[in-house]
Amino acid sequence: MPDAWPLYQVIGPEANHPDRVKPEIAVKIFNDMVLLRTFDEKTINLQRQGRVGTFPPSLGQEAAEIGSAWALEPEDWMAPSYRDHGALYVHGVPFSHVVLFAMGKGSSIDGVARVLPSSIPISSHLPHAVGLAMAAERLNQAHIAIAYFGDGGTSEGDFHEALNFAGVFRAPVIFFCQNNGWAISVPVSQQTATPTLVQKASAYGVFGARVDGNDALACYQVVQEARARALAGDGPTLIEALTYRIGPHTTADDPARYRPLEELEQWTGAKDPIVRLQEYLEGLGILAPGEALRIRQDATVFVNQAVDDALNSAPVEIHSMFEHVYQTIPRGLALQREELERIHGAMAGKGGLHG
Amino acid sequence: MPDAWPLYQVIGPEANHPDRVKPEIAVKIFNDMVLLRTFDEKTINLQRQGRVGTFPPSLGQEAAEIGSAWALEPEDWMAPSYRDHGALYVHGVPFSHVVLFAMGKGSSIDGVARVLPSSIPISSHLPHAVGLAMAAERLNQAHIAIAYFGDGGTSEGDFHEALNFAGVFRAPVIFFCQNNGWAISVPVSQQTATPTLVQKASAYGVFGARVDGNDALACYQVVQEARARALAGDGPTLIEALTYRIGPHTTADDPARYRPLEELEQWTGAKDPIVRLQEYLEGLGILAPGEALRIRQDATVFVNQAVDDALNSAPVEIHSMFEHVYQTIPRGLALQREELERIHGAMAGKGGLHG
Amino acid sequence: MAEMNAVTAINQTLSELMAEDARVVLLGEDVGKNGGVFRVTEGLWNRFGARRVVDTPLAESAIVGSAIGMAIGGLRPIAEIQFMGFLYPALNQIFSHMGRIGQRSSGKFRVPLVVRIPYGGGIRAPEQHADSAEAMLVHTPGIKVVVPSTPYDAKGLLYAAVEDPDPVIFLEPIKLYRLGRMEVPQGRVNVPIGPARVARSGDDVSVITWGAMNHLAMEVAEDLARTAGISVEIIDLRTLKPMDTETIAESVQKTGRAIVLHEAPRTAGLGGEVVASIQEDAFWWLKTPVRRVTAADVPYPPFAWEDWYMPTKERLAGAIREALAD
Amino acid sequence: MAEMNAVTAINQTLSELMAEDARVVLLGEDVGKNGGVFRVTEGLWNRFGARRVVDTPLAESAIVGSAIGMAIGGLRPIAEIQFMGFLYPALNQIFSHMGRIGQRSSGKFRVPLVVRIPYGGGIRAPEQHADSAEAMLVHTPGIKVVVPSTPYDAKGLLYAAVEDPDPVIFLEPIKLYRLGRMEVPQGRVNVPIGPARVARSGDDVSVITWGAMNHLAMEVAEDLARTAGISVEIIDLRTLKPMDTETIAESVQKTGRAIVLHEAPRTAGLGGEVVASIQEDAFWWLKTPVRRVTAADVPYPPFAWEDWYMPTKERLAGAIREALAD
Ligand SMILES: Cc1ncc(C[n+]2csc(CCOP(=O)(O)OP(=O)(O)O)c2C)c(N)n1
Ligand SMILES: Cc1ncc(C[n+]2csc(CCOP(=O)(O)OP(=O)(O)O)c2C)c(N)n1
Ligand SMILES: [Mg+2]
Ligand SMILES: [Mg+2]
Repeated sequence: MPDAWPLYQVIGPEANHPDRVKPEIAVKIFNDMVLLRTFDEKTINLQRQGRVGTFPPSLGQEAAEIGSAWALEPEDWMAPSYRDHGALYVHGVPFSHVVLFAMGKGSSIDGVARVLPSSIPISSHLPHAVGLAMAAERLNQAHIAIAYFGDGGTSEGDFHEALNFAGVFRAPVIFFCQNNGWAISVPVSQQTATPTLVQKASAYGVFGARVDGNDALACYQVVQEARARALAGDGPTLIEALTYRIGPHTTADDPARYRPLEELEQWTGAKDPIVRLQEYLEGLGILAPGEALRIRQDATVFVNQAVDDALNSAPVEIHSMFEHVYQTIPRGLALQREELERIHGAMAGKGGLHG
Repeated sequence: MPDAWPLYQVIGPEANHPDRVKPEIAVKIFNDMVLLRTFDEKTINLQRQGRVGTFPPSLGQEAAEIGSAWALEPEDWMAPSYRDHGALYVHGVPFSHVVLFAMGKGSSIDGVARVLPSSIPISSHLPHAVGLAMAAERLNQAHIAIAYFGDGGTSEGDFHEALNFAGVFRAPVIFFCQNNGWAISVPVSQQTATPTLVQKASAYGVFGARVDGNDALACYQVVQEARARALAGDGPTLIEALTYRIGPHTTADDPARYRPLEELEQWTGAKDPIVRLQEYLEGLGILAPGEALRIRQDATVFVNQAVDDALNSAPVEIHSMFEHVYQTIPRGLALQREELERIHGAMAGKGGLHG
Repeated sequence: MAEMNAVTAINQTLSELMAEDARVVLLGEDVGKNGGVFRVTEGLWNRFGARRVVDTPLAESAIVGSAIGMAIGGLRPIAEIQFMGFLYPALNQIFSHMGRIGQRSSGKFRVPLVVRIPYGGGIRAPEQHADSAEAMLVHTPGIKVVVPSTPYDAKGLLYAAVEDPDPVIFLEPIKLYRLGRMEVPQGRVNVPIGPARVARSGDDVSVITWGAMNHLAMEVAEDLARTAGISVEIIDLRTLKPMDTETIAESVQKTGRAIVLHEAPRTAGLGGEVVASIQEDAFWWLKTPVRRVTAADVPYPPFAWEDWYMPTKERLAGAIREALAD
Repeated sequence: MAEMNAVTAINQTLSELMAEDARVVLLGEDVGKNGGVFRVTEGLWNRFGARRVVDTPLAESAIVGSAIGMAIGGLRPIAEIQFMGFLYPALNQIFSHMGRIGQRSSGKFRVPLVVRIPYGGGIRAPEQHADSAEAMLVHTPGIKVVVPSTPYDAKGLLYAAVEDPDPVIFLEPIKLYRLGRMEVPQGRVNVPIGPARVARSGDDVSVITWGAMNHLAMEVAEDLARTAGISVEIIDLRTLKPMDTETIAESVQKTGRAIVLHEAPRTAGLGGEVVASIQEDAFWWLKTPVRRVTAADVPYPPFAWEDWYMPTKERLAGAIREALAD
């Protein structure tokens, strides 16, 4: 029943929802999408130079990442996966932290943002979002939780258990699924036998929405609406954002092995989310001529700075490997730390093994 | 959308499917339902007398158990849960084995039937059924696999993963869910936010059917149709059989703690599956007057014999605890066996600890 | 002070904790209206309502996973897994998240979550209702694991677990639920996470154990004292992680002989860890090899076999006599 | 005979096994068209088609669970779990079913299933891609666990695993995938499940290890032989379950000194089991306590720390010198 799940669109000739995004927000969304693209390209290069480890870019998914996250309030909880540094950035995590993470130097979260450490095991963070939402609701806090994940993530048991819990407890949670067409080498058509992912919502009695994931304003609005529903006590929403992963799965991946070039070509150019938003905002006069170019230039400066911050960060030290495992380090663990410092301390003093 | 999932019925004023069950099969189904009821009542008594351990009766679910299993062919694979001794019996496992199982003396499967050991962790056997079906299909064998589970089982991740796999691989498998209203003390209304369980089929692109689980002939036919679809290459079916657990969850459970008596009363009497089938078959003249009584009397004799076979079985011995863990016992394990036999052998010789 | 069994002690503790702190919530299968399949949460649903004593759908990964979220979000969740054999679907949450979020968030988030799990065998339960899977939990960095073997310790350790800023797995030996009553005071009881308990002092041999096996050890020790004049010291670990290796070492340095007793299968069970710790801390005092008395390396069998599968008095007494023969 | 690394050896073996026996099927995430994220299944999808080299949805429990069904149903499935850290969602299948069906069906059903799992650290992988969770697998009755540390053993053990009537977990040390080439013959190679390999003979001290740590041990042994005249014997266990305690005992009875080396966290790691087995079989020969050189008891850290987390040459050499000082 494809008609039961129309594609929510704001930008483009087939738009079926009015644009309700304030112009200044729209420009900020555009700005952050450019930042994200710039950051991804920069970081891919860093990886090629061997300065950071494996990195999963979100090339092509900027609208879904940035548009969705702009609809959140600072108190909202975010449970991201490894590819969501765009959403992280909007929600308060500086790009430098993402670089640190790619350098193997620690967590991608910072000291203020309500962002869980990016989840590596697929969909295992969805139950966390449900619990965060249930806690907020029980503590009478007017905020929600949102989980980010991909098309492949819908196959895991945790997806199912989390959505079912959310439905039963009417938790104020949003499940934001970016259907980017692929789970590494597996196309979504082999991931599930259903024509859409959003229709899975009806297995849980939760609200479902399918959005054009390359339409940043639609992503913004659809999350905003889901958020309002959640806060009104009307329960969770599963959002399927239809987008496309233009780049490799990670810098360690070679999509040429499995993906037809024609498919890729369909999603670049006019369908590129940044191109689409730029043309739209310029058409409305919200972006003046030349402004986009300036935004791009500023983005490069900004991203370079963030990257430099990370690259220039102090080397890690032995003791911090032990530091936060428990609030108070148990005796046996402290002995292990001392032993390591005794044996490897000299090296650590010289700047660590990975200076 | 309740209309999308009408209740398949053969028996009763609202029947929406013609009766296509051969009279002699219908009588056998009735016979086995009576056997199952008799067996459950007998075994509950055995448990009260301390002669067997915890036992999960299927009182009230006889139509779903027996009707469904009669639609199978001997080569079909069955992956049952703990409450499915009715289906097991029909598929070739003698009741004496079920008693042995309740006595803690071993597996409930026998030497010929294509029945997996009853699964204890909820829904964990659903993937097995998928794999059995995929194997049959790959080996060009014209049989299917069926998994039995309950309403509570639909909440587990394995339910989801199995149905999604089955959908993707169009595996010839049937998921037979007995919605008996309760998962121990949790009513199905708290198990999931959907009005039906069958609608979850649409999350997997698999066929869904909702059947009156107290209508044995409907259960028979709906499984027969699902089986034909599976063998025709049209993929899996999720069947929700709407029934009711009249008894306790197990002999260790006290439903009075959580279940309104009125609800129970609604499902006994005229709605009792055995009463319904008996009236129906008598109405059609398929069961002659007095035949049902004779069937009941024979059932008691038969069940008593099966129970006696089990109660009179030889005591277990130490070595059989080690016997089938591996096809060939590894050296270290053989040493453990020898040590136990050395220390406890005398007792074992006298008939074991549980003579 | 009232005499009570472990079920009552845990129930009372939960009730006190919930009354004191509105952030404490219980969740799990059948913990609410039904009061838990072992009646451990009896009466709490009535007293505190369905929003604080939450009957969940049948999904262990979501139980633990959502409880992790709740803990980070400001609640003090106490999740129940109905039997240890049904923890397995939740292990991804435990291994991938529960003990890692502290480290992975650079200490920004802690997970003050307690997971209660009835465990262990010897009660003629149906198959797969009697597993002892503590070893893998103890192997998991970032979490703590406790197992009381008396009603008093159950109360004290549960207080400590709920107050702990880090995730604690609270194992409840099913066999001890209603076996033995003792005086347990009202209100907070102090049994810190960490220290082992010398359950019985002795000079000839140390038996290191936990959970239900503690009672087996006590019986054997009494027998051997009476019949053979053997003096057995029993260390009830109580906390399995972090393990009190100091108390173990002290005891073995005194007795020179040690036996580890547990009801999980032998190979790669927690017994090996105890042996290794004795090796490291008391090697020079050892007069005889450390022995292990454990379950067999087979799946927990149907219950007709369970008295052979589980350690028996005969086997423990035999191991003690052998140790003393060296 | 061609020289090859472990990836090629495993790939070649899979190819041969599939060509020989039509019942052999592969399944897992990205094993098909993509040839696996480590290229271990490269070319097999092209050669044997999508019905025998099956790209599955992203669901580990269903991968292992359906493979159990396939094995019972007459196929010879080889399932791949992409990284050991992603085995956890499938542990319920492994603990509850894989090793129990033989016993639970009174031997009627066996589960000839191989689960291949790349594992271990030291390769600057993203978080949670470097776990070593072998201990809990070894603790599980009814299964076997092997871990080759050479391309030759990889081939031989994979043949043995696929031919075994019982379920085998086949661990592939990621770090060794492309580290070192050796001659591996075409066709069947005989490395039975069970016997350990004396990777290096020596007289002064025994190092018992497996997987990638074997190479660390070899380097340290060469260093110490050259620089200090210390003669180290190295036992590469190869099969972790059932463990070849006889070879371990023989070695330790000869050297009187033993060190267990593994890359999993120390507490309740498999090292304890090895220590306990030495305790039981070679106590009277021990001149010094058995030592463990392992990872720290913290979650596998982000890779900037991994060289400290993992055992280092310095730590192993230090432990050997300490042992010899006694
Ligand atoms: C439980 C688990 N299994 C396997 C993996 C390995 N893996 C990492 S990403 C990925 C594909 C994910 O695809 P999708 O959910 O569509 O997200 P995307 O990468 O496209 O953003 C896989 C299989 C993992 N991280 N976790
Ligand atoms: C994984 C797992 N969790 C918990 C249990 C304990 N348990 C046994 S039966 C049951 C309820 C099952 O309800 P349902 O699926 O509706 O089947 P029914 O018992 O009604 O036939 C529970 C929670 C279990 N066996 N397995
Ligand atoms: Mg994707
Ligand atoms: Mg039910």
